[in-house]
Amino acid sequence: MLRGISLPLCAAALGLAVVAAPLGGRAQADDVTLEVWSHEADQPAKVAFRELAARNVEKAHPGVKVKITWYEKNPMLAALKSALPAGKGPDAFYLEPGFVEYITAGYVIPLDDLIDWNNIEPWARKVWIHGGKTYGVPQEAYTNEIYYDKDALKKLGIELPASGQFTQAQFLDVVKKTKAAGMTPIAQGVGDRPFPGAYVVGEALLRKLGPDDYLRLFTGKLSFADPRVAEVLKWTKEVVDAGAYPKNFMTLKLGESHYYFYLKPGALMLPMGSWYTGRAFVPEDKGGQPANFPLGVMQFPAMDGGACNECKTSAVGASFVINAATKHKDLAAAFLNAMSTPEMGKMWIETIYLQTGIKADVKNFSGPHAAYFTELMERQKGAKYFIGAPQDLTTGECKDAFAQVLNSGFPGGLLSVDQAVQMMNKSCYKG
Amino acid sequence: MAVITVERLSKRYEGGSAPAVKEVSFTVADREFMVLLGPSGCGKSTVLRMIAGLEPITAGTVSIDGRVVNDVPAKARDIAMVFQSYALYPHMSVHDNLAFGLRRRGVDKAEIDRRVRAAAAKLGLSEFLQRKPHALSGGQRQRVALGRAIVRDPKVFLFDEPLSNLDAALRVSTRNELIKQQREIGTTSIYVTHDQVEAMTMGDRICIMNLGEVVQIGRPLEVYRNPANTFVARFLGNPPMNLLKARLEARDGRTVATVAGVAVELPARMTAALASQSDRAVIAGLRPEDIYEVPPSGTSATRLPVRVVAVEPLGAETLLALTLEGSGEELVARIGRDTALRSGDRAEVALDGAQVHLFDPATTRAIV
Amino acid sequence: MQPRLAPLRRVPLAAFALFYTIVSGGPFLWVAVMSLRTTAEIFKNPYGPPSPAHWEKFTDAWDKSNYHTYFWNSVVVVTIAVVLVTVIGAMAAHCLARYRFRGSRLVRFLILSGLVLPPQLLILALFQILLDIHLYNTLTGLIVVYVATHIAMTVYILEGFFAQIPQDLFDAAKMDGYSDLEIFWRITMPVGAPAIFTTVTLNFIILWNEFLFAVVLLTDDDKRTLPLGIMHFMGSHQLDVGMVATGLMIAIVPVLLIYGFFSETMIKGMTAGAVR
Amino acid sequence: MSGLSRRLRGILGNAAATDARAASLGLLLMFLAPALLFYAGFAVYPVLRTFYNSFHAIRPQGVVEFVGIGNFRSILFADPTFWKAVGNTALFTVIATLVDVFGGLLLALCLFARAPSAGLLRVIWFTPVLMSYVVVGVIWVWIYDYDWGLANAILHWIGLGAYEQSWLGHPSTALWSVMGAHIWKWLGFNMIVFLAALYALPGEVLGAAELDNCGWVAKLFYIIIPMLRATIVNLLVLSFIGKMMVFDLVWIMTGGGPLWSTETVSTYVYKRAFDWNTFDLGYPSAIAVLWFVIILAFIAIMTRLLRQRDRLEF
Repeated sequence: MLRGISLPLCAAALGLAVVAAPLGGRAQADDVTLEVWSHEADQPAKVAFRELAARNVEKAHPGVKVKITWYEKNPMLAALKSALPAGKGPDAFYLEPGFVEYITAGYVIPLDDLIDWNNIEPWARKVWIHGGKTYGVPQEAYTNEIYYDKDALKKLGIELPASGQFTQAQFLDVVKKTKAAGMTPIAQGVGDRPFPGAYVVGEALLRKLGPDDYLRLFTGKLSFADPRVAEVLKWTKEVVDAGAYPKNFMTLKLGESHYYFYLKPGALMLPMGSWYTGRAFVPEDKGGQPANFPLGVMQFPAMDGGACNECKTSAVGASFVINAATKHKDLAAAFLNAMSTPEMGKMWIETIYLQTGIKADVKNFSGPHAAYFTELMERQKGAKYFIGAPQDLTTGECKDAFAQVLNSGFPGGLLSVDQAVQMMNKSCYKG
Repeated sequence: MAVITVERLSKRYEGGSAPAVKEVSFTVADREFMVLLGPSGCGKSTVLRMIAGLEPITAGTVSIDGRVVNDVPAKARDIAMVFQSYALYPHMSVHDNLAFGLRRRGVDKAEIDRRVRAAAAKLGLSEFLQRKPHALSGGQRQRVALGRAIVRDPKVFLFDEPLSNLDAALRVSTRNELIKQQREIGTTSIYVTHDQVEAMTMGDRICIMNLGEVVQIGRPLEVYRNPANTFVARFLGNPPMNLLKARLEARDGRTVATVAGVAVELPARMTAALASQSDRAVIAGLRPEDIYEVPPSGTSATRLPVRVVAVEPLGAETLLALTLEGSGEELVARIGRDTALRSGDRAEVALDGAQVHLFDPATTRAIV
Repeated sequence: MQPRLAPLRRVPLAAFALFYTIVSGGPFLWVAVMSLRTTAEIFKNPYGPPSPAHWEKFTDAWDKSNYHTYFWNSVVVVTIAVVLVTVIGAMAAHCLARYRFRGSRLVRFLILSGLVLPPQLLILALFQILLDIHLYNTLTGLIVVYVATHIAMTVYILEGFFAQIPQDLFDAAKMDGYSDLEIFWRITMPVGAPAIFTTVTLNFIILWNEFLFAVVLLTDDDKRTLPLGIMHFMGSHQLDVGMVATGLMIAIVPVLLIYGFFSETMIKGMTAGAVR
Repeated sequence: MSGLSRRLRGILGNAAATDARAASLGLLLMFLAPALLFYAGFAVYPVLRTFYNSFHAIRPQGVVEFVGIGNFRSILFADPTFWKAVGNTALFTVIATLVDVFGGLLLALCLFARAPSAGLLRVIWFTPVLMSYVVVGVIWVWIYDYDWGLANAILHWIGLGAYEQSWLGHPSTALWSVMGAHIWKWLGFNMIVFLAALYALPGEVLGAAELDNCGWVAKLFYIIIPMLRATIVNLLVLSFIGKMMVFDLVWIMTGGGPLWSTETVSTYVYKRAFDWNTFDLGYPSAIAVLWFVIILAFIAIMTRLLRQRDRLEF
């Protein structure tokens, strides 16, 4: 009889064992593990930066282990979206200011009393203030720039004005000349991101409209049918029709567009946030930019009759927040603080070559990319910043329309100006 | 050593209008070989399965050695069964097939092996012990199925048409083999078949069933000679018994049967019993072999005028399809191989009144 | 009787056969070659031969690119799920094929209706349910979902086969003293082995390749199954084409190996649901 | 109740104890319970919950709000993306199903007509069926790659360089390109099924047709296809269902872009559920429910229509 019963028993036992195993695996008595999820797994300098902060926390708090799980952005967001509603997820995690829904949903907690805000630039903190409370610790700051190949520009016989900024007509001319020389003018692709395709048109709109109307445009208060918007779109359309973007614009991924720009097949320009270097400055055999690449930085072109041609987008990128469901609030705050000391700010700039929201006093740049960073700082002189990017300003249907129309369909040459205006207005304009 | 008694055994399937088995009763004596014979659907297999414990019993009892076993599960009745499809375990070797029933019963390992080898030797399977059933011929499989029953050394053997999947030649030899084995072992056996030859040759007794009921039980020749009704009369024998319309008439103070206008003399034992029943319709049964072209000497032959419809020479004998001149009824005769009759001939055939069977047209039962 | 063609017409037939062989096999061959070349080599000439052949890419992918984790996760999930769904499905199929009982038609209908349930209808709710019972983002949760969603097909195939096993065999077993459970374990399972094997191969292939449930129900890198692992590499910033190709081969090779040995069974398994 | 009591009598009483095909409730449960538990818990319950979800808006922190048919009304009357997805899915389903089934028949006939080394070809042609959507998707993304993909390379080699393009990057080609990859994966499947059906055809009939002086084409249209009707119908329905739910390959190859040109109902459901940052599962559930109902209706209509004709024919 025993033999007969053993089968279903086995099956049941197996099933139970399977069900039970993951539940029982994680028990620890005294040791506390702080779970952190972070994007930017493929940027070694940032990995080193955050891991160092983690080790520092561990040193200061014996018995504590800080475990950072490194993700790609989309999988991480997917994981967060499912874990947080269940009251699960990491104690602290990477987030960008655009993801307001995490705040409105109450998934992250106010940090006003937990963080040493003296270490943080006020303009960066402001991005994370909603309803009088601060929800995130800004870490990365960036500006939108056009990177370009200095040698190639020279070869075309074109000189960049001292201001670093072409006029809109000059820019169109540069595009045409580059194309005529058989080179792709602008390396850009929207295969895996909802924003790079809109760099040119977005920055142009900002300069033409000025910060206030620009904000109104992307918050549904200004129509895309506004004549100034139409003018910008018309100019952009000319740039697009001149063959500015690669043929595989639609499917080219962000990383591939970098590679496209500096290596194969090569392009004159790459409009990108200044976080570009986070990935470009890795060793060449890891896919990074060649050591001798003549990297230059230029401003987005000035618009005719632009309300604010000295304007540029600055945004806070990588930031960290604390899960409302955490059981280790103070430890998580300690980790966030450990990443925000002036020393860490200095390390950020010196190893990542990127702006930061951490107050850092860096006067003398050294290292292999010092020249680049000096040039980047040069381009910030006299600039008037608009904080926030369209993909962060828009929500829901309008966000989807932005990604599909201004980011991809329009620069991809699939839509006329009228169509773009109509589609954007339908999804965004509430006036 | 066992006696099986079946008493008023009935089976009614859920949703079925008529019972599949109606109050069947019989007793199988110790060491007896009982054959359940009947056309398909007559309920004989159901009776067998109820005895085996594979089918719930609606009413009545099955007893083994006087003990009612209705509530005893199949495995505890100490019965072995040989199935029509043999039901060999296809994933086990011959050896394991034979050994399995014993292992289940906790028989000692050495003893199992001894018994398996003995049975295999007896059935000529020794060299196939390691083969799987699919690598055996039909006859070999049949023997394995038999062997599986034998090794168990049960109180009772049940056979459910075990030969019907074999071809004709093999069937005859296997039949003989089976009889030999059963006689040697002497286990009480019940054997279900629809084949009258098997029934006649194998059974100590035959139990004939029709429409869920027992029609007649008796020794084979007894049943053959004295069929209890027209069903048995036609079911046993090949070609079947000829059934002709007849009348009983009183003639010269004796009762005769007139068939197609011809008076047939009946034997004395009959006339005595029928004395009071003259002038009524009956059915006269006449086996084909009791019709002669030339009557054997020393018998009182009656002659019937007939027309020959067809002649079927079978070699050893010849079958004649005939129509009676008087009534147009058809009948079949089995005569010697040297007949000169041809299709279309008119002739007279002879019959012996002593061989005539009489049945009641209303009840189909035998008269006398 | 098989149709024969005149020799003249055989030429276009052979040409077409060759053409489709290239179409169906070519892409695979291309990836196989790429799996032995570095990304740099591939970008230099996407269609070059694998010389030198970088076999070390497989060990690299295995060790450094986490493919061993993905591979073993797939092995664990698929093996346990296939074993469970086979045993559980076989028990149900045996019961439906063997016993007469009130409501058996209802039970059969209920289970077999799972054949037409689209995964899209389940996935959102499964996500919520696994969160509720804390099986979200666990291999256990994925296994449970795999078992539940593949029972219908398993029962469907097995019941059809089990029903053909002659009743005599079960009667014989009963007289030999088998209990009902033993009859299942000792008769139905071994005798039904061909059908079991068919469902095992079918379920193995389907689950080894499964993407939708996995992508929704798993998030951690160290819990990814192979298809998710490959997608992860496709999504990463610096697209390492050579390494992805190696990963593809790691995912394909087990299937191809089994296919090489059991191509007939696998073909039968994959088409089992369609041939009625 | 009477059923239960009868069943209980069955367990306790002697009647059932000896019936080879009867079983006690306990025994039945032992055999069926595991399957039913798994099935009920992780297939039936999710379906019910999806239906429940579809009538609710699910907000962050577990707030569930009843909205009646609000979701359905929005989907049907105020969601152009949904209708775009429906159009794409319908096109995909019809074209890919037809090509799959009749292409598969063509391949099967090819082997049936004794193409050289048919046995080997059969195995090779079936191989794509075994590959996962991820593998197929990645391979075909590369084939369609603008810079180094096989598609453009071949065009270039045969002198049609002018037609080189970003296959997955343009709305006019993206859906067709994905369809091509999908068909590539499934052709072999249909072929195998047809081949089995072809070999099961009674040889006498084909022989008789030959005696009736039927050419190959005539034989195909007058004998083979009519006799394969049941198989064709089966495969059409099967393929149809599969394509109505197409997700994996589209998601892997294009994610629904560019400009919603490859958005299918399934990818839209996924997007609304997990990519839209709304945390609302109610609306996408409503789409899934709506689509399921439509699929069921189509299956019912298809089988009804095709069965009707059967009755007329025989």
